[in-house]
Amino acid sequence: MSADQFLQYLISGLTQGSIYAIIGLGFTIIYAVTRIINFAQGEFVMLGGMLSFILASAAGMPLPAAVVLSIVIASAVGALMYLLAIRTARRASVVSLIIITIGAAIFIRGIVGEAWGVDFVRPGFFTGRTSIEFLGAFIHPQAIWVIGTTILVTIFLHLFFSYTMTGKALKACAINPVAAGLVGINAKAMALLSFVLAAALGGIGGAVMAPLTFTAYNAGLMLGLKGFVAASIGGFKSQLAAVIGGFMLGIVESLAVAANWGPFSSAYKDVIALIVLLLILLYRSGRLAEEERTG
Amino acid sequence: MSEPILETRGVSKAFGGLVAVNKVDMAIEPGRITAIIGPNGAGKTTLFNLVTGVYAVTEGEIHFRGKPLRKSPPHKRAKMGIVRTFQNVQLFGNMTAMENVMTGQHPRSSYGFLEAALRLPKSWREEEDIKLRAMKYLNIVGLGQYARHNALSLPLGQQKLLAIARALATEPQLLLLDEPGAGLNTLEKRELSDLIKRIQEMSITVLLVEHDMPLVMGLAEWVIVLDSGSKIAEGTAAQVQKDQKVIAAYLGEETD
Amino acid sequence: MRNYFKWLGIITLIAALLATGGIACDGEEEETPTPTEAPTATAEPTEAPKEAYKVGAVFAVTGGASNLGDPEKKTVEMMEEQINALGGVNGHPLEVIVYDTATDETQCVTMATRLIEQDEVLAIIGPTTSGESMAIIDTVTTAEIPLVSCAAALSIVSPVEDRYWVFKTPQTEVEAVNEIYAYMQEKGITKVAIITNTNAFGEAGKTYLESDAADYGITIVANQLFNPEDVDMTAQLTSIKGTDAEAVVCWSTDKESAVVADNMMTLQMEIPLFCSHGVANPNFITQAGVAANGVKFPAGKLLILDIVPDTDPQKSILTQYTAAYEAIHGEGTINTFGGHAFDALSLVTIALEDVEDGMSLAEARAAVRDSLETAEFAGTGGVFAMSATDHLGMAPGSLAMIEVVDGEWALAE
Amino acid sequence: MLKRFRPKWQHGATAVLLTLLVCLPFDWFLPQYTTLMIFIGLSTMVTVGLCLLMGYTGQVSLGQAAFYGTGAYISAALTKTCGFNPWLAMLLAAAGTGAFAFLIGYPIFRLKGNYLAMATLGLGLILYVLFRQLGPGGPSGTGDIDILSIGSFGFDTPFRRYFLVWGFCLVILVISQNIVNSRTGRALRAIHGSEAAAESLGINVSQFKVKIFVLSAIYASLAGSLFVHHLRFVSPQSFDFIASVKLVVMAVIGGLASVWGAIFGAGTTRLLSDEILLRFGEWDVVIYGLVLMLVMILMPDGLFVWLKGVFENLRTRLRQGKVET
Repeated sequence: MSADQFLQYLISGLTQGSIYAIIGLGFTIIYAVTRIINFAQGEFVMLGGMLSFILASAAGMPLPAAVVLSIVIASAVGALMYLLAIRTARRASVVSLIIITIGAAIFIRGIVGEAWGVDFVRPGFFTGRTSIEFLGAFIHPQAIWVIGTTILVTIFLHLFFSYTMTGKALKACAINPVAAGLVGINAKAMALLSFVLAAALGGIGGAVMAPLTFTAYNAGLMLGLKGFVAASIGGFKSQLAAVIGGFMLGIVESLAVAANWGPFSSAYKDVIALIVLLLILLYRSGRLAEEERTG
Repeated sequence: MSEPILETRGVSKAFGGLVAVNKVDMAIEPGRITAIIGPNGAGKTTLFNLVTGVYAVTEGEIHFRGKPLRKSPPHKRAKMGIVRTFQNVQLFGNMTAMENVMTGQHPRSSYGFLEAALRLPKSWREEEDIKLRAMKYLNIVGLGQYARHNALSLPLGQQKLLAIARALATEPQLLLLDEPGAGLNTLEKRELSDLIKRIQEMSITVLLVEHDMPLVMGLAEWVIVLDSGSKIAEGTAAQVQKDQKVIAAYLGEETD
Repeated sequence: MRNYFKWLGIITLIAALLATGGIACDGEEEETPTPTEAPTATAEPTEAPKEAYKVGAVFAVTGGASNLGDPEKKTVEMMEEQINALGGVNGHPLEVIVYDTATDETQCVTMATRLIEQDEVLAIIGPTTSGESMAIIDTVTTAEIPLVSCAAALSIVSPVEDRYWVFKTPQTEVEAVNEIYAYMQEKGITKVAIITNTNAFGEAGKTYLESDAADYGITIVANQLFNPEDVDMTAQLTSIKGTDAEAVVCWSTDKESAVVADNMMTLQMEIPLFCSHGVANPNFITQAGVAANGVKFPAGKLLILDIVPDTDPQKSILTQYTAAYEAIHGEGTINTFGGHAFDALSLVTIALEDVEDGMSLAEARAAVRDSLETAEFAGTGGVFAMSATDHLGMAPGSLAMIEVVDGEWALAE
Repeated sequence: MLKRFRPKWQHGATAVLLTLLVCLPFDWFLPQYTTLMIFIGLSTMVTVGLCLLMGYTGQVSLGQAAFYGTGAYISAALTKTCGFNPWLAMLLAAAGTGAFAFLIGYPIFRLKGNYLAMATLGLGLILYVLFRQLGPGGPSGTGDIDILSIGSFGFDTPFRRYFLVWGFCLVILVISQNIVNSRTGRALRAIHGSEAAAESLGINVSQFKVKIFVLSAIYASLAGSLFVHHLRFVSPQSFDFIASVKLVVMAVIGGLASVWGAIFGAGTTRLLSDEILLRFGEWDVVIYGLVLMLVMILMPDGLFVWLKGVFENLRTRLRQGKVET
């Protein structure tokens, strides 16, 4: 494998990775605050892509406006989902909450399919189509947008969680809801915020990646699963962990393709990623057990 | 003095940096009610967790009836005859009072998946005994009439009694009670201490952690005092009450 | 507040259930003849096809292959109206019962059984995908009801002795592959890289791409895979780029193919891209945009209607169908998948003419099958001449190599 | 048998339901629902396992369809490619699946709650890919699988298979009911109630978790084997993530902590997706999602338990009415 070829694999890994990462981020934020695994996260991503296409092409908006508006709508959907489906579900177990989010996913998917058809679509590129050469490897201008956005979003979230009052409040809820409640943080408001934030993230991700990856009413499921794996690799712990998880996943997949031998081929790239996930989970479980004993 | 039923030799437990239990030596006389007291954070419950195998000791040895316990997990120790109750009762909310106690019979019955699945004679024969014994222990703690009530529907006092019945159902030799008196009113406390005396008459050794001094002084024939992880005194209730170190420890607690 | 929410919800739920129940009941009413009549129908034959001729359809209206199943559904609904407007078949109105398989084999079998046992249809058209078709072959064979599949795989109708009741209308991947390889041979391409989807469609293509290459003096120098819904194939294409392949063949439906085309553009790969007939959908061009230019693929003549000579036997039917379909669903919505359904239902309608009043359900089904086996018909997909040895019976030259030139279909020269 | 409060009406109801179950496939009753009922039976077999695992022991599994799949695929492979006797194949499949569950059980049950959910989900996805890549017929699956038969009597019609499947299903239900009301069942519920307390009472928690996991896997495997010999076709799609989710939905709708709820859960869910929603044409998916959410929001303990509650209330109300008059 030549150097520039390797670089190409790496870029491809990073591109996919940042897609998974930005979806994984959504999972992590909601989980941190509410302990809910939101299987509708992928649908937010789908919404971001579909809406920006519909608004730009059908409604004839200028692309930037369409993107912004689609993000806003996605966040609104997130808010509605929390208010109508999650908050009303009192004394629901982990499992029923998971099922509720799955129900929401199916619902959103169905509506979009009915409203705008089942064909796959692609919103316009942000900055042209001519791919950029970099040390003998090539990169899609939109891919730079995707990677860039992921990095920016991560930095933003970091600043938000460590320097703003609201961010700290969210963090507090994540660490210890009871204590947070005692110091007068409104847990419900925080949960709502986490859903809005996650949905917005999904929307952003969707809007930015759709020109690169195409999208369709049913694109959310697979993206959601990948993002979920990314978040799981990150342990649903911190935003950074989720992002690293995403990049790991992307690069593992791309290297599996590069190796392209027996089990290490493109057909098994998901398996490899998932085995990595299982190993990480088990390793962590050992540590968790220790923490319990020592804590 | 007969051979101790439980003996800890230089037992220590460190969580990362902080030492919760520090080189504790204690010998529990069989058939005697022993109490472990001490200010908050003295390491009483940690010591319980070491004895029952929830935590692994960092240092030292625990001997039960002369044999070292080593790393055997809680469920093995329960089979050997070391059983405990919990500070926060920990009843099975998804069962009736009766079923809770029947669950206690687990180590004293043996039929497994297959017998259960196919209803082999062994299963229902054992079930009969289990029910009889469970009822017996429910009556001992005086909850016979609540057999069919959901465990958590009972008031706290009765929940604590039920927890003890459940522990008794395992037919232990050493019963560890973690703050049995906490949250009980004076009447309930009297019932409790009567019950504990009756348990002693069943030739079961009782080891309890308790904050309520009157209760301890009324019950315990031997008192061990822990402070910040180390044993600072032991003796009869009267003796420890006079002990300067003990008074200091408790005063220290009050001042801060 | 809590109660308010709770009751609001409960009321909505009850309403929903009532609605479903209500509609379910209506449904039952429609069907009450079916169960009650079932025994008598077989007992005294004269009862059987008095009222409408029922034809069943199972399409992947939702799920993975929905972009194929959707136009199929639209097509048969359109045809049902047209045929009944013209007085139906043998004076009997035609009733087409369409069920959604959600692109799931199990669901497909359930629906097929439902059509056979509950709705008592005379023939079934669909399913959309090869996997689903394979799944119900056994069902229709044991039930002795003719099936006209709208899926590609050759194995659906061969070996013909095991497929007595099964027919199909789309060109097989074998023909598609041969079309591509023949074209390559002509152009002197000898080294190709293949990149295929891991789903049933891609797998079938892969099989024949591998087995038939040698016949055309072609060697496969790279053999890559990707999963359905994968969003980026640059890694696979990078591996391909590292080889001395002279062309890439991608076997998948339109979305992933578009990604491949786009990724190849990103990697500035100059070698030509050949796709399966699965991309034969105008949406492919509109969405893949510039990346689609130069993509070559075999497809029925439906897409290149205006360049089909008037002498072509299919010309008239192609024009009719296109006109009718686009009249309802808009310009440029025409695609070959709807065409497959069109051919399937047309064949069945022809066959239904041989059903005589007084036949029992079983006899009627047998009659339809027998006449399907001798049916001749110039359809949108090709000119069909069914026979006992060939349940596709498609005359050669049904496919044409098409190239995308500046966002338009054109015959690849 | 545990002294459980069993009102008479329950016995009556059971009798009626059984009669209906037996009569259903006959021409003079509801033959058109035979196939649907076969699938309900198969789903029930898997769901019961999930109820034992999730409802009684409190351990989540989002990958149960994978065991359904291993059963199906081992049966398919052994009978089709190796020409085994279907019954033997079914046995080997169950054994193999059980052994597999046992091996992965110990490591995986070191995880709890959401982490366990993640791990089981991952496991399911992995097996799905393996079915697709290594299974006979690859992604398109394989057909023409032998039917089950006893001597010359073949289960070649839906009518016969109906009784085969429900025979299996009822046996599994009874077995599970026995387990629930036994020493083992109490141990399982104890684990759900409080692992610490269970452990302190001499219950080997991790061992019991694995045991029940294995049992649920064997149930799923048996169902899978019956599934292939019914459809005579197997393809990976039937065992993907969605399939696992559907199973969990069935279990939860059935109210988890009740073995008989499993039939109800499987039944209503199947009925909803295969019968009622069809009336809604294209909107079926949307409504499915909606109903799913509403049920979970309003009845966290599942539809079955909810209805039971309503029913009991009504009866007590009526009683009081009588007393007053």
